[in-house]
Amino acid sequence: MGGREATMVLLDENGIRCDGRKIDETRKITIKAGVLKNADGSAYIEFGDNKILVGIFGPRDVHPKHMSDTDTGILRVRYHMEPFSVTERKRPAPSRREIEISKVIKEALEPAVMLEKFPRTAVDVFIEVLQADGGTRCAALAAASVALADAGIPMRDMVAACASGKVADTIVLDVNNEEDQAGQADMPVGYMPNLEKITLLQLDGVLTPEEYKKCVDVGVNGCKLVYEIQKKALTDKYFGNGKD
Amino acid sequence: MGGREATMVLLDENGIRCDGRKIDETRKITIKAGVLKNADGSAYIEFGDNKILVGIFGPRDVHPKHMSDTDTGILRVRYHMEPFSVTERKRPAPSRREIEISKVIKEALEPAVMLEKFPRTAVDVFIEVLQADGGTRCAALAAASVALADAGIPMRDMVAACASGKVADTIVLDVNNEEDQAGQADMPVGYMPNLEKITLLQLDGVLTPEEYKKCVDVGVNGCKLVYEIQKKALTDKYFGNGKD
Amino acid sequence: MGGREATMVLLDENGIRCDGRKIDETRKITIKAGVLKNADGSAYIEFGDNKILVGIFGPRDVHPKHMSDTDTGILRVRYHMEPFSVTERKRPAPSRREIEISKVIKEALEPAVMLEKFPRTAVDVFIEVLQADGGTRCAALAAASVALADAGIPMRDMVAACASGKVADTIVLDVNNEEDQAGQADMPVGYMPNLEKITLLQLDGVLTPEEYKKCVDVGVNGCKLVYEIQKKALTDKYFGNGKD
Amino acid sequence: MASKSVIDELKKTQILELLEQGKRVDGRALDEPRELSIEINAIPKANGSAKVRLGDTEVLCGVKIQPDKPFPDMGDKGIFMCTAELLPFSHPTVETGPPRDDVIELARVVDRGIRESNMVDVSQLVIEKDKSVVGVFADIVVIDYDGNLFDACSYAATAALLTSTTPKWTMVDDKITLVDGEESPLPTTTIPVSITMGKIGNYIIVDPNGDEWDSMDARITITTNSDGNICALQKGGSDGFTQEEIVQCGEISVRVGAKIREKLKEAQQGSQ
Amino acid sequence: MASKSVIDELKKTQILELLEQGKRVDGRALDEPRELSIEINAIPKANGSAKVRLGDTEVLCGVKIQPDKPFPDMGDKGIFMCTAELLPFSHPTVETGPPRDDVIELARVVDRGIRESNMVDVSQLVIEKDKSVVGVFADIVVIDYDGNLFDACSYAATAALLTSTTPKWTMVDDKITLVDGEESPLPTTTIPVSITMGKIGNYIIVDPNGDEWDSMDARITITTNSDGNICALQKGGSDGFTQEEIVQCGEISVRVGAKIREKLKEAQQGSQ
Amino acid sequence: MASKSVIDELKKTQILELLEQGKRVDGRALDEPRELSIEINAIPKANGSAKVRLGDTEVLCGVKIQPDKPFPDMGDKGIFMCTAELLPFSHPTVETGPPRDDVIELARVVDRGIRESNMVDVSQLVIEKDKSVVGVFADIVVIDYDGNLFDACSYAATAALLTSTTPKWTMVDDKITLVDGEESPLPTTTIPVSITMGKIGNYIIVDPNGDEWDSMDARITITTNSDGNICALQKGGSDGFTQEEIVQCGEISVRVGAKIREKLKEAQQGSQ
Repeated sequence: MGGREATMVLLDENGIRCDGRKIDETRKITIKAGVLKNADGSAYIEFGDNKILVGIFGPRDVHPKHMSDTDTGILRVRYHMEPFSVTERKRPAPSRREIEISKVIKEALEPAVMLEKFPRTAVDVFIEVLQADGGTRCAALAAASVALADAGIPMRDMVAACASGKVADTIVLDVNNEEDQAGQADMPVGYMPNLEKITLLQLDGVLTPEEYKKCVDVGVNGCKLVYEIQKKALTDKYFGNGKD
Repeated sequence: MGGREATMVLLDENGIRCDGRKIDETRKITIKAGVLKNADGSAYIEFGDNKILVGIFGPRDVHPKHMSDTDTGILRVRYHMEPFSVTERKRPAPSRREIEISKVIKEALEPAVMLEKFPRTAVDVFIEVLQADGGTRCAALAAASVALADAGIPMRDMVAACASGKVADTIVLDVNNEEDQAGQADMPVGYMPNLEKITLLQLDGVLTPEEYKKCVDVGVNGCKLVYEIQKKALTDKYFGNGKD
Repeated sequence: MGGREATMVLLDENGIRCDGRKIDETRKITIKAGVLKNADGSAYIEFGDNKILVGIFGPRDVHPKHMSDTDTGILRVRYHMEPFSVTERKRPAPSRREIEISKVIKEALEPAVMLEKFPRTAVDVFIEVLQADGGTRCAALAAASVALADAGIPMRDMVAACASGKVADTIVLDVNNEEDQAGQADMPVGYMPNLEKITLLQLDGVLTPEEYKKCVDVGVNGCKLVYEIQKKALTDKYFGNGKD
Repeated sequence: MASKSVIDELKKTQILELLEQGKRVDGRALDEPRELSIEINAIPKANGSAKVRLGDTEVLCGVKIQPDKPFPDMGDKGIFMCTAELLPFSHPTVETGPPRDDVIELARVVDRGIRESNMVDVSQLVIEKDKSVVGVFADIVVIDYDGNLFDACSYAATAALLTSTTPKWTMVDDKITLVDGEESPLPTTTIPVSITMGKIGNYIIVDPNGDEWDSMDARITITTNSDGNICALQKGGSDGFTQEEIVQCGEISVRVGAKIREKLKEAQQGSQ
Repeated sequence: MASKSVIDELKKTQILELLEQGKRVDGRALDEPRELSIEINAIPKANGSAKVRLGDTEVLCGVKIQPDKPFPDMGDKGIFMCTAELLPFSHPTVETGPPRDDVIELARVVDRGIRESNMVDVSQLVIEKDKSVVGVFADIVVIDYDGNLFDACSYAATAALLTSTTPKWTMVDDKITLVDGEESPLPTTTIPVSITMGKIGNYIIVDPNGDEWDSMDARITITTNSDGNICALQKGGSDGFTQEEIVQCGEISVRVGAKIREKLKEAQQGSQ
Repeated sequence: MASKSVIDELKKTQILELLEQGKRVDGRALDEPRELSIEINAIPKANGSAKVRLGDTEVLCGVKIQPDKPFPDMGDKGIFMCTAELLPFSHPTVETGPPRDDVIELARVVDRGIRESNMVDVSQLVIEKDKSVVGVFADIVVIDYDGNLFDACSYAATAALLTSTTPKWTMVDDKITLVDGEESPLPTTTIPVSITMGKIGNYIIVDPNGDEWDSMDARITITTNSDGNICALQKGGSDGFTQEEIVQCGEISVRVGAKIREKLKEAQQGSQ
């Protein structure tokens, strides 16, 4: 059904990528905080063609009780894709991929959340991918941080996120879907700019040790760009200009 | 495999239907109360070629406890078809159709049962379709009412049930399997004759507003016929003529 | 994919079987006790080409509590095959066959274990078939007995196990995989030599009443041979020669 | 959606008292649905999509159209299927895991309303008879819950289907092959509109909001087609209706449904 | 079926005391099964069916026969499968949901008793070798429980199979096609009969009823074929048998099985 | 693997105090993995197998190679899949039932490390394009747990694949047919090696054992290929790494990975 474009130029002689970006440029990113009525906190992100909604409930009681921790709060994360979010319709049951990404995002958020402030309770982070376009986990993580802040959950820092990667033998920022399919490496990075800690890091694809170092650096710099957009989303909501 | 009879006459020039019935006539219905040994109450119905067994347990304790209600009893209904009850062998796992019908029958019975008389407990209604022939939900509902009465559950009224429908541009009573497949509309009706309340109503197929009104009326009248047979089943058991 | 050898001679004119054994001879059997570090008791058996590991935990608490018995301990057995243990890769989910064998082995072990000595608790027997070669349930049962003894669970006797069967119209001991496929009957036997009780017995295939009697007798005698190897495994571990 | 609490009881008392004065909690007339807004093409990568707000209830439907195998003995018809799911952030009581019976009923009622109207012309969705057909999957997710999911989901699916485009496939060398650039609107024949009514005491109200939903004794969902005929119905809830109420509800569904249908047509035209 | 209670213990004591006097609670001889009644064709729309009462245990088996794909490497054989389920009204302790291990064992023992006897001649159930075969599905449901489901289910399945008719299918243009009006009896080769015996103390009793079932130390089910040979066996329960008891049980199963087989033959002939 | 208890806290304190003196609980250097032993062909009936001990962690991988259908749009490639399961006797806390998220992560990280290195040359595993390909299934079971399953499982799978032989199949009359006696080594292109590092306080340690695993703040698994390049990475755990630490971990994985790769080569050669 269809078939991949065989002759796509991923990077032209002027250093311009297949979607017109420069190598150190992210796709267009917009984040909006407080978009849901029933959730305790929420955020909506458009990251390129990714469209992702995050809703937060909590801190709230844990059922069954023995799943709670008397010393600390717990974070529960569900990353889930809608059936219509991908090219081939996805079956509704959670896939192993979704279960793994849920865990990776949970562990990326935990260093940022002051879980010790709400023992015996849970904070639920529900991530719904409405439309996917490569790099969903980074977009989801960035939105989840904003949603947690919107819910008033005490945090040490926000986790920003952006992928770097290798395309046409070049290290680039924010790999899109075409680049991910046809490219050489994809490295999602989650980063807390104030605490200077990488809390999410994965890699698929081959990098030399030098490229690896560069790739981490490019990713971290991308996170810093995303961080500004995250902060703006919260500012817009709480001290906002009233525009919608 | 096989194929539907293309040239079946659903209604002939004398107003006689494909199985010989008149338009306001039900199929042959027999109900017997108290047919199971271990259940607290039971009933067996033959409604045309439908053969359905219903067994009741309760009021009894609810496990886990938090599923019970301190103010009222709860009704739990399971509608289930045997693998051999339909033309193509049915897989044993409950289908979404069976789950929906279970809920619809539960809500059709609830107005009749004095649930407030047995708080914290549950009454279980187990419906097993041994042979299906169109209109199983009405037959099941009628039998379930008799089985509840047989179990001594306090009731405001019995729920009678019968479908009406549209076949060959005519509103008829008690649509059979062939009429359901080839006909124009099917409307299952559940009705409490003493309380004059419709507690089950569904419709598949297209009706004009006038036909709709007529169809409801025909269905309610059918329910009144079925009600007499339900009462007879209980009379036969409790004040019976001793014949089996 | 392949196909069965049509012309295999199961028993030659000298009474020698397809794998060189005599009719009353078992395959090579070695058992080693105490092979796992984390389990409370364990055993490894090679029974022909069967390779099976058994690990024991317990007596230990039961969750949820209502599954425990205030009067006696309970035995829980899981028989499970690895995906790579059989010719065609097995899917990981437990099959109905594995669930039945788990139950049969549990009931074969129960008469040997002094469950009344540890009320409210459970002993878990985890059986893992690493490589299967016909007769896995007997090999598993023999290994499980040794593992229970290794775990220090108080026992009345050990259960020995060996299959008998009918091959080329002859009753033979310890049916192997080829004989099971092409043979006429397979009768797994579990037996406690000291208490003289048969605790596992199954039969697939046709036997005359006389053959049946003989088959039970051959199986029981095989169990007595296996029993010696089981005892040796425990002696080797606890009073052993230090060789591995 | 929730078990009855003391607050629920108080709410119900208040709702009933207002109804006795001919009023509803949010000021609507008894037969007046909440404001409906429809955003077409919310998910551009899907073959069709619509985000619908009905008061504070918000749902999203995405339509995927792709080759599929026909059902046995249905080799001359494409496949239409509609699902519904409550996203876990749509209400604090929603649980992840297998759908409860109320969500299964929701999905089946929405599916049936569209299916029984014959809205999607599945006879036009055959690639090769008996071998390969086109499948149309309308998957609905509930984003925010404030009562009456039946209608919100139904409108979202209908709007998404009305504005869907279907690719063209043919068989080339026994292989399903996409014909590039030959998209066409999904073939539809009518616009089904469901109207859900609640019964509280002896009052029938259209489009119950969340508080009204929790206070209802019974409910009924009636779907009408573009001809003003009734094509599907589902009664629910733990009480019954009189025969007169049932007839009355039928009339309401035709009348109010016609207004909603105009909004759906507007949305369809706005998207072209 | 249940964990032991004080009442269970008292029942067991009473049963044992009676056995010591050579008696059973319901007056039967130790090797005497309960009354067996067989109603053929209880489900006329199935290809075969039988309702069986064994004392107060009641089960129903319906047989469906339909085209299916052969198992890999078994392209020259039809499919036979037997399932068993306890309907939730058959006993207060039955739970809905996935089958427990005792129900799985029940189904597999009944299936194996029939399968190992080669009762159903699957070699005659091929439509086109390697492509399409006939599947025979004997699904058993337990309606009322009073002990010994193994035999009641086995008799119901056997009776249903003995009286089943199979349609004829052929391949026309690579499509499985029903040949109208060419039904024939399901091809069978023998009549397997299972006899289940319980061990209480040192006594072996045939066909334990519900109270006896709860009091048994161990049980054994032995299936014989029409030649009087033994074709399947399953020991169960938390105690063992002596070798002599095992031999004795074999003899009982041949002798009592022959009587049951006559009843099955009667039922078969009565249905023709 | 376990929730934190008082004993866990004491253990962590002790481990940290030792690390401050440059020592580990079992005397290893910080960048020193535990002793690795590899037993090739532990399951002779499989197409390849290896039992691996890494300290007291013991795992077993069996490889099955058999015909399969290709994935859609991947008709020119064979299938490679790797699974992992914790056997219930490997640790008292392991539960039977569906795998928890940590086991799913384990299996996916091991699979990805091998897959992203392109170790198995799936382009050589085609029987007939678009119709039938060869599937390679590396199933790993954990026998005894003492920390760092990522590396133990990865080494077991790699060793089993390196020593696997694949049968040859061809299509004869549209049927997949085994060509007898034509086995060949599984085509591989590189030897991926994963190195898992834990972070405790500010210390990075290679191959954490069970006690260290329970005390870690975060972990990272980096896989390198035979060229010394990095081909897969997974960060885990409830804390973060500095950028410098990430770079340092990359260097360690290349350096220590090279040593492990030599051991895998030895095992491969020893098996020939």
